[in-house]
Amino acid sequence: MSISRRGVLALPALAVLPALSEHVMAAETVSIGYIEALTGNAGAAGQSIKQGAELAVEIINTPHPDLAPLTLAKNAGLPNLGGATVALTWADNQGSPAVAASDALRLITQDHVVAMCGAYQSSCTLTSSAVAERYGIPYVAGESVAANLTGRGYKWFFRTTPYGPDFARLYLDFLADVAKSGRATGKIAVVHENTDYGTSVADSMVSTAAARGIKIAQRIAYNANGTDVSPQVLQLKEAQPDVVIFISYTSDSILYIKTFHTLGYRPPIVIGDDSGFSDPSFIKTVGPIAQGALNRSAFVPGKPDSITYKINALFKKRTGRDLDDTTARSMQGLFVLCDAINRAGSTKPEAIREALVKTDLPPGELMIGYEGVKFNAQGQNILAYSLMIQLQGESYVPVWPANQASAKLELPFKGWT
Amino acid sequence: MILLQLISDGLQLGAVYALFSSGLTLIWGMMNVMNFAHGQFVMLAMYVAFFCFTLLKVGPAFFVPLAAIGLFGFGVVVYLLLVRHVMRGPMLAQIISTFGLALVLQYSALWAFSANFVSLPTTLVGGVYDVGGIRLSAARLIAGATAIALTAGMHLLLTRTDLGSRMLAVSEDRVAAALVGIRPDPMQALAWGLGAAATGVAGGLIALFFYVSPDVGNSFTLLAFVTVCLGGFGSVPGALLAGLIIGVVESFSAYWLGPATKDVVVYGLFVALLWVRPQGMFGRA
Amino acid sequence: MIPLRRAGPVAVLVILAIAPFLTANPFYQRIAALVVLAAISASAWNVIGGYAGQISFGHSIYFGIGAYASLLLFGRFGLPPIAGAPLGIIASFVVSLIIGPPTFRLRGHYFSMGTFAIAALAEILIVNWKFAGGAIGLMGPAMPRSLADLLFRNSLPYYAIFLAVLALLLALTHLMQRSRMGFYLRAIGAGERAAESLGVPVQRYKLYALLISGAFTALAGSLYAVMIGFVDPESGFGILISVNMVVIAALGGVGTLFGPLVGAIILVPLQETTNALLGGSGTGAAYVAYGLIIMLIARFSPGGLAELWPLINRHGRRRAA
Amino acid sequence: MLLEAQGIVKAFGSFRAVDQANLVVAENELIGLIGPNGAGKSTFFNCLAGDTRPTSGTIRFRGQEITRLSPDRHARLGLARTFQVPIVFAGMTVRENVMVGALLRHPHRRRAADEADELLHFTGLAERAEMPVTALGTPGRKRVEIARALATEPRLLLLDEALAGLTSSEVEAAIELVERIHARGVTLIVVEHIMEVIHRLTERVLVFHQGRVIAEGTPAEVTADPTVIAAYLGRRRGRAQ
Repeated sequence: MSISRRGVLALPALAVLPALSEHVMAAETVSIGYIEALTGNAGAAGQSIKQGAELAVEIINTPHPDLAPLTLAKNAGLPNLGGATVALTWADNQGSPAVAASDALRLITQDHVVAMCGAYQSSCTLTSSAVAERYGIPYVAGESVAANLTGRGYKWFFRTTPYGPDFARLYLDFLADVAKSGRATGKIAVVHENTDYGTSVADSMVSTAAARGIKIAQRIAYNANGTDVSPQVLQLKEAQPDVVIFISYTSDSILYIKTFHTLGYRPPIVIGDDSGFSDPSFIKTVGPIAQGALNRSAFVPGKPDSITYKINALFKKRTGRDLDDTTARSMQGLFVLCDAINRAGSTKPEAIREALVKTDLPPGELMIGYEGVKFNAQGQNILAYSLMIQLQGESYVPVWPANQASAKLELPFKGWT
Repeated sequence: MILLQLISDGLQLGAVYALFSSGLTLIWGMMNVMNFAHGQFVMLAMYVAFFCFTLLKVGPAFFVPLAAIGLFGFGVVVYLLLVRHVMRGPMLAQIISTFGLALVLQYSALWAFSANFVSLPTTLVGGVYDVGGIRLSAARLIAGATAIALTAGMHLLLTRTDLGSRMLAVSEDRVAAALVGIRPDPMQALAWGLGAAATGVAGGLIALFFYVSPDVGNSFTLLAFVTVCLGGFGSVPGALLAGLIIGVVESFSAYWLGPATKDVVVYGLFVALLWVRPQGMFGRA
Repeated sequence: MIPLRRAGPVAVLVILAIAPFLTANPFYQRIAALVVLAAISASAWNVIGGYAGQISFGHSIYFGIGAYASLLLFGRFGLPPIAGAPLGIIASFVVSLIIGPPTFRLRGHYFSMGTFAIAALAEILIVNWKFAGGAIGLMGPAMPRSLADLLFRNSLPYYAIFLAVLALLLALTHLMQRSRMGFYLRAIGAGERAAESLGVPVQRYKLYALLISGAFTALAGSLYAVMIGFVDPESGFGILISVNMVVIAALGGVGTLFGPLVGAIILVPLQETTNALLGGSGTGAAYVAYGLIIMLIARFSPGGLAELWPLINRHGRRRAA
Repeated sequence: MLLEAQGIVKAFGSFRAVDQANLVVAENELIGLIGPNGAGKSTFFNCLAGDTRPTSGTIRFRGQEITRLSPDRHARLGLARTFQVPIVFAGMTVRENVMVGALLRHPHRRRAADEADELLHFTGLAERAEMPVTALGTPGRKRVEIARALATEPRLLLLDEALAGLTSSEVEAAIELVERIHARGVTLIVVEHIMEVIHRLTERVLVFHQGRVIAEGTPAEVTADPTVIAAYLGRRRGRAQ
């Protein structure tokens, strides 16, 4: 079970490239590669994920009996590997699929990681997991949601997060429930950025709705990171939809809310599909004028003595802000991977893969609101789940479904006062 | 009603483009240097505004001039340390050196300020006016008015003052200018300084209604290049008009054709205009 | 007998041919393959951008066409991606014939901006073209079905293929440089009006240059798609693709035979190393280091690195004489 | 007739830079075009070279209409030119500059190099053949332009102020060069400011003023013409000499 062979790696054929090291390896270390968007458009999200993952590693490597039911929290390190500690090696995908593939190769062949996590943008996850597949290294995607990631027939790819169709179902269930209270929800507008994330989630939304006999009234695609969104807002204002669903990155989410404010338009129900709406910067910059905005999240801090609450507190101590959904989903992915390595009792990729296939975690052992973790043949977690949260004051609170809600759903969208 | 609102939004947006491009016109048009780091200059000015507000609790009346002064100094330094040396080389040397500068600035900002988006409170300037059903944002109005004032000021400087004619003389022909006793280096340093100062004003004002992040410049940069080119290099009023046209065109095409295709119209129009007038609207042939 | 002035380039080619085989490290081998790939597209750009002096910012359009041709043929008809290369080259000819004549009327920065705008249009069209995968892009084969899929775990086969293409391109460029066309292109780059007055059919020669340049850029795009197995509008048609070609060529030295290769040998490992060493910190230090280095090179050697290497430079001059 | 230009008009908007200019050139002539700055002689010259298309009028060269042909077609037909401000091909040597011209008739590099060498010798640049062209000063560059133009083997050569900005000894050498070119059997049209040069070189002169040809004849005739003196020479002599 030799874990690090970094010492023998120094084959200085191209002396320009010294060996790369983020951590000095201890005797017993399990090396996991983590590819994230640390710079570029999604840099803020990637940085947050990095902070979250480092917290997760701390929880795994040091005893946290207070978080007891959570996988691997109680003891120091991975018990089945004699208390071996987990070490992460980070790589920046720079938002480029080609760079992500290079990263994966480097992590596998230089850093000899035994498994990988990543890689935020679905395009980057796609190319980096293809490299992992060729090398036979398990890959757990904790946050990428494009539908085409699963279904490639890969053996080594697993996704813990819910994806497009799950979200679409969530929104439609939620809206159907809201409709029971007499509020109109039939006219739905979907506004999405037009790269892979926005397009694939919007496609899922349209097809899932169609399957239920609901027609999406308005679908507006726009270029991400634009300079102005007034025309889109005017289109909405003209059409007067009952519900507006935004599938947007941070910068555009901020602009939409600012433009609502400028143009004095308040759609009755505003739903943000995570991502931009979940970025801590979103609340900081436009929170006061986005009151009542709905969002999906699989993570809610909950009551003060819950695991989630404590994890959130730990995160807040490190970073000064609340744990957001994307970061939490990514952390959960890492926990699932480490749990599998522990159950495998080995760092052999094949053993880890087999353990991942057999994964069956109950909700109690998770740090996130999934109904469990269990992979289907494509490697998709079939128990992934989210709930609806709403921006009330300075933070999001769970409002639906009722059994998990900690605050009352407030409609219509208030925006600003 | 919608029509008027679209025009008004388009003009406000166009004024922002013109504002954003004003410094670029000066530097690009007068010195024939394609400054790829222009967007990063604006980003720096936006951070100046943000930090002035959060740390010193001062408003735009203070931070806009400060950003202009700061950027002026920065522009001069960049000229002296970098641009002066690459200007004499081929056009490509300017391109790659300012491209390198852009990377350094953007990612130094990332390191210093983190990737998080920040913004000034929406209440800082005025709020929103409702004029006969047309919604106007005070911050954008100020930005628009300043863009026009800045354009007029620069135009007057270049065409009506001795300093301006010296700067133009250097831009036309360094050697000839030197022969008649104008020292080219201080003039060009000054042009860079002024270009950067205009950028500083722009950044300070745009920060009033736009988020601030290390890569915020990139959203505007490509359009700024198109704006300057469409107006004709070196034509300050040309850039203003081009900015307004692009703003209105974007606004209308985004509304009628959909936001994802608005750039098709803008770039298509640009290509078509170059086809008809290969030197831009106001460019010297 | 090999004259001394030929020794340099020959040595470069010999070193290139064997370099990656000296290391068993897959990551270094991959970098070597990426170096050659970047050298192909930068050298292709060099034909129109360097020799003919037409600074195109629209070459991503060719790169994207090549990459999409490969993966479309795979995605729609199940052909091996490399089969798309000839299709990409044919499409590049069509594009050159369409965009060449109108843009060639533009001079200097206007040409650069015009080509940039056309490439930006192409990217938007691809984003909205469902058949070509739209915003989501196209995937290559997940697993190799046969050798023809050219899907290897190891980068050495890619390296060998890329090197063969590069050698072909450089040989063609070398021939061109010695011929009337080479003289005419350099004359066009240095002074279009004067070239015209000497009987150079300027527009026609620019078009020839664009046809060659575009075809090899498209080929580079196809090879990229074969190796990476994925392309989306951004990684195929994005403005950065063009900028990278320009920066690599300019850094090595435009209008010289080996300049773009030198640029790629320096820049690609630099990008990869800075990202490997500093990227994980997530502070953007990788870009700062990268930006500083290219800034310094431009500052102290504005004509590109080739001008620091008299052997290559003199070689280029004498050759042409 | 080698060249016939009839009723040439070039208008920019309502401004007529050239207004109804006519010119007939026979084989082996050496003709001067003079006139104050902005008189239209350069525009007329550019019309002849194909750089500018006249608004109306026709130009025939060796019996063929060339009014709307591109500059490179002009060169191929045997009509070459130089520029007022020399445009040399930076990045090339002196010889390579001349080779660009020679390649028009001799597509093979070696042949073109031989031709270039002959012309470098003829123009007195032989010793500087290997130098980068940018190392040359203005007089040298003007010679490179002449050598380059001659390399296209023209029947008619248009020289645009080939002597402007030269010192008096350089002018002397340049006049001698022009005479030798003429002796090779090349017909020449020269635009010139310096009357002395016109007097020494040319047999026939056209005087431009405000876009029109106001006088035509031998140098002695036109300098005696009162309209010419009024329009141009009086003013110019007073200032420039």
